[in-house]
Amino acid sequence: MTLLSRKKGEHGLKLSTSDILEIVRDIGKVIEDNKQYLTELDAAIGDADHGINMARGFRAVSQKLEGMRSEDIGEILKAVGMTLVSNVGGASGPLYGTAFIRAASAVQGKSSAGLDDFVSMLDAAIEGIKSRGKAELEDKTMLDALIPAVAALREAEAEGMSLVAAFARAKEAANTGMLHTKDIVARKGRASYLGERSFGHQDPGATSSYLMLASIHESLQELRR
Amino acid sequence: MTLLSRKKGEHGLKLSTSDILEIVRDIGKVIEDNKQYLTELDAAIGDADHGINMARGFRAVSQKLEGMRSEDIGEILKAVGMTLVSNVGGASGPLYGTAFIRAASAVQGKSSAGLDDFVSMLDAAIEGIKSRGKAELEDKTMLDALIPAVAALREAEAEGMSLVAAFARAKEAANTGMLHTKDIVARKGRASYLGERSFGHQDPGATSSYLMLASIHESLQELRR
Amino acid sequence: MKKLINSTESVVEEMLAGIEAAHPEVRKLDTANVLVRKDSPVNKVALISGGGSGHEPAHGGFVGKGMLDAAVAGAVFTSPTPDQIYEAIKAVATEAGVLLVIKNYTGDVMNFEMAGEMAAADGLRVDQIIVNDDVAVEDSTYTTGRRGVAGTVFVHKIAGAKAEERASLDEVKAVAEKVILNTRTMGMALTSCTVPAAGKPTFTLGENEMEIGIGIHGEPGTHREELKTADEITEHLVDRILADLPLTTTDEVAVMINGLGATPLMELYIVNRKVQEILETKGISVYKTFIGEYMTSLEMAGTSVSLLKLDEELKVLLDAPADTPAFKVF
Amino acid sequence: MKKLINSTESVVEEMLAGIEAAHPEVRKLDTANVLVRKDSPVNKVALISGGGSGHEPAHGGFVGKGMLDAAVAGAVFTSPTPDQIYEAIKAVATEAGVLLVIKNYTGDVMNFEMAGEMAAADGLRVDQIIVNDDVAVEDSTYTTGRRGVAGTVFVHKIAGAKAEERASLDEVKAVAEKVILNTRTMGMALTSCTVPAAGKPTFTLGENEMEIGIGIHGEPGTHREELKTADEITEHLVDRILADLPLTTTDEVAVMINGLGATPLMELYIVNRKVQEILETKGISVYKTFIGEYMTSLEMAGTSVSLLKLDEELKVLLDAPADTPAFKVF
Ligand SMILES: Nc1ncnc2c1ncn2[C@@H]1O[C@H](COP(=O)(O)OP(=O)(O)O)[C@@H](O)[C@H]1O
Ligand SMILES: Nc1ncnc2c1ncn2[C@@H]1O[C@H](COP(=O)(O)OP(=O)(O)O)[C@@H](O)[C@H]1O
Ligand SMILES: [Mg+2]
Ligand SMILES: [Mg+2]
Ligand SMILES: [Mg+2]
Ligand SMILES: [Mg+2]
Repeated sequence: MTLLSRKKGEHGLKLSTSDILEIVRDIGKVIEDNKQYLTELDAAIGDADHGINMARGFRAVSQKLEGMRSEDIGEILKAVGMTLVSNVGGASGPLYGTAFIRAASAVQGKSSAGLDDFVSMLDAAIEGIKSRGKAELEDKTMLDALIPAVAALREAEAEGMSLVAAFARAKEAANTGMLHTKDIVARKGRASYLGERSFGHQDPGATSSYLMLASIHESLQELRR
Repeated sequence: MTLLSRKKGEHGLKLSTSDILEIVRDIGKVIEDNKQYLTELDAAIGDADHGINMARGFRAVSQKLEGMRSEDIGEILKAVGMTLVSNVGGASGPLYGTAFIRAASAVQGKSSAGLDDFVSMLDAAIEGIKSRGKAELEDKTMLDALIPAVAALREAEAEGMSLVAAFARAKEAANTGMLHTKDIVARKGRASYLGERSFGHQDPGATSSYLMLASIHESLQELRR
Repeated sequence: MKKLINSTESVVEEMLAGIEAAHPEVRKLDTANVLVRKDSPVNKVALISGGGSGHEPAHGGFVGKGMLDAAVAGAVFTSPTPDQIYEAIKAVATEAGVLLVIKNYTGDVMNFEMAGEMAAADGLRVDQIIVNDDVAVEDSTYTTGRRGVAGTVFVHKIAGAKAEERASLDEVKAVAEKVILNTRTMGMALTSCTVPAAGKPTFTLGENEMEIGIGIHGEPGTHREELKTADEITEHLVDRILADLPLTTTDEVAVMINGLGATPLMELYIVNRKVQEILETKGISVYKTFIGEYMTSLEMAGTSVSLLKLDEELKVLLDAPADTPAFKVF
Repeated sequence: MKKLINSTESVVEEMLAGIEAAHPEVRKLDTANVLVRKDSPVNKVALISGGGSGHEPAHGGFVGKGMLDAAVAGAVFTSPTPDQIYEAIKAVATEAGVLLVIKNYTGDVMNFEMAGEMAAADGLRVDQIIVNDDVAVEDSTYTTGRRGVAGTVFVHKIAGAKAEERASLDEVKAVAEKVILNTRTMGMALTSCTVPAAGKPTFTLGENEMEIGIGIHGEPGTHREELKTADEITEHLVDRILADLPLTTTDEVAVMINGLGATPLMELYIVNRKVQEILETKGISVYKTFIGEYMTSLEMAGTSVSLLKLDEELKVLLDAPADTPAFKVF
């Protein structure tokens, strides 16, 4: 685990570029560990490749990051996004890729990031996903995990919570949103072809989004130690 | 059951054309009942169609016989053979077809047949099979049931046995020959492609030959009643 | 999982190497998983299609004279990435322009669009059309709409012939749109496919079950039901198509009976027999019939039926020469 | 058993009706399960092949210009009967004569020979050749010898081209014999096929087993072994072929990678990649490669590799035009 930069005390905690690198690498591990699980969720209402796609993408990301020497978090996230775009494919590739690229612009030139930055990054990511994929909340996509998560993050920020605590809330909200995808019918993506038959199944993309947020929370806990 | 013609007393028993028709029809039933069994034997060392082929052939035979009015056993058997040739296909079609056609020439013009005629018919049938298929005893074919059977029949004739008793012997000999096909390696027909791997399996054609002889024996017993 | 492969990771690359070795008329780009036509004329609209792999011969098998200039191969069932598609565009783009033929899947649409934007930024003239022939899916502007399936091959053939005539990009696009407007497909499956990297069948059907309205990725269809006879199944497929593409006795159609991967040709012909009988009963003329594997779903057993309503222009273009590994007309 | 059929009894007749409806260039005889070429020239040697059904596109798919004049379809995996073959001969026989192309199976040989005798009795000029390309089976005069499998399609193509040139019956037969002498095939299976009327798979293989040296009727091969990689399997198949057909660096071959029914084209291409690599390593040139389903075994998963050693005459004939439902060269 890398050093944690405590620039403004625990609650105004800021992460360094190396923390961000650590977080992204941890996401890659979580995705790899859940490759089979995500693929099985996709088999039920899609084409059985979501875990495979994401794992391929994050394997490329971690190769890419190995060679990267940068103090610019924006630059790092942009590299992550571009790598996802050109290695994942399918629907999730352009969407997660765009998400990271947009998140990057929110922290362009910065070498540290606090909770406020995370809110901006996630906001930008969600806007990117929406404009690429034309989906909304309740369409049974990754947005159903991400939108509640950033709302929770913003709330936590307003309440002056710490980054870790805020991500604990975001993770919870993402989890609820992810589980809620079982209760709705898909209107976007491959599952939408199923119509009513998509009901009762958890969306794989919402699940990978939840897993990423949960991984960030976990990494933050590690970093705090 | 049709009437039994007792021209020369029990042991010189002669069968009428209608007896022959009955015998052929009974063979058809036995083949139909054993369709699955013969096909399974063929699945093990061939192409899983022997029972299907034979059943198709004998269904055509019984249709053919329905419309036939003849007192000539030769004519009847020739019709059976021709029908088999043009409905069975595969290896067994030309072989059994030729067998019946050749058997027919042995009783050409006759309206009754005794044990001596059966010996001639079977002799002719075997010659026909041999000349069509170029196989010999111990090649793991139908001949391994038929050749011992006709030998037994001839022996029984020499001993002055009745037709029924003679066919009881022929059936036994065919059964032994059929079982013996398990202990040899195929040199002719589709099973020969297997080489050593055909060992241990009972030949489907030897089995259908045995079933026909057993059926004749059964019919003769019925006819005697 | 029983497959003739070396590793689940290498299937696409090794397949492309095998295609390149088999068909001298196509070449694989060094820089990407893209098959291009070797002798693409420089003054004609370039046609590019592609998508996830696992649908062979689609789309690489349709690269050649009279059809596609390039086909981009993604991972199995996964749309190719924008950079791969961008390489394809750069490799075959002409002054006359490029038309991207995209099957209607969120992933394909997004990745192809991103590549189109990249190429447009380079000053290349790129347009696109989206194929959505699958009547199993309800058409709605609130959802992703219909999937693109086997009918896509009609688009390749006819737009390809139009481009070969040196028609303009707009003309090629217009005829492609006409094909899309007049093509409908409906499919069914007897068994699932297995995505190599997933290692097990995407779904399982009982010994007496079939999946109706299946797509080409092992995604569930409209419903499951008890296995019926070929005639009953065919009737259902054709009914679904005709409910959406009403045809009258003056109409002429092209028929495609597409095998999904493991269906013996024997069964496809049995299906065709019934399709022709139904159409004949309704007085609809069949101009041409295509039977075989055009757009598969790995080793799935099942079939799709496509009908394309023809006019004089489409007939001429359908009959125009094509010389590709998987589709030859002369 | 999951099949798109109406009844196990009607598969062949319904398939033939479906073929006739799909391909205007072939016609089914009213009197028999025979597909004939519609425009057979009257002054050329007529080529007839056939055998049990279940091997589609063989043989009906090869009826047409440059290949067969007639194909006789028996019951599934069952040689057609002499009267059916006789009808085929009568339908296409010419003054130039008839050549029967028979795969080496006891049943096929006997039924075709009987038909040939019937036709000869009518005064028709009929000759025959027997194809036995399968190296899985040991060649021996004491047994039935080798089976005829996918390599038969090379005989159809090349003898068909020779006949199209108006060569004499002896010349057509001679070139067919040359092809047979120079063709070898070796196959393997991952799964069994199911004969419709039998209702269940002919054999069963474990999840990790394959059958090496399989024929095209679900008959057992040379042995069973643990599933290996595509490259290892291909190496074994090619080795077996080359052990029987020694080739040197000056030799040129045609390659056929034949799918047995349920094998995705993707996998056939992966096999092809390795075949080409092996041949290249040995310095053997590949003149032309054919990939796809040519001689199937119902829904069996598996493949066969065929090599045909070429000379100048064979190359020209292989390249000659052919226009049949399943084989087109132009
Ligand atoms: N239009 C969209 N907007 C947002 N997310 C989407 C959209 N379409 C699909 N997704 C997400 O993508 C996931 C599927 O990703 P993946 O399986 O990798 O791609 P594909 O569907 O092309 O196979 C879905 O579970 C869903 O969450
Ligand atoms: N040359 C031959 N001589 C005698 N009997 C033969 C010969 N070849 C095959 N047979 C018999 O035919 C049987 C197979 O018949 P069948 O399955 O109907 O035909 P096919 O082998 O063409 O599928 C074998 O079991 C064998 O007894
Ligand atoms: Mg997916
Ligand atoms: Mg058999
Ligand atoms: Mg996908
Ligand atoms: Mg057979």
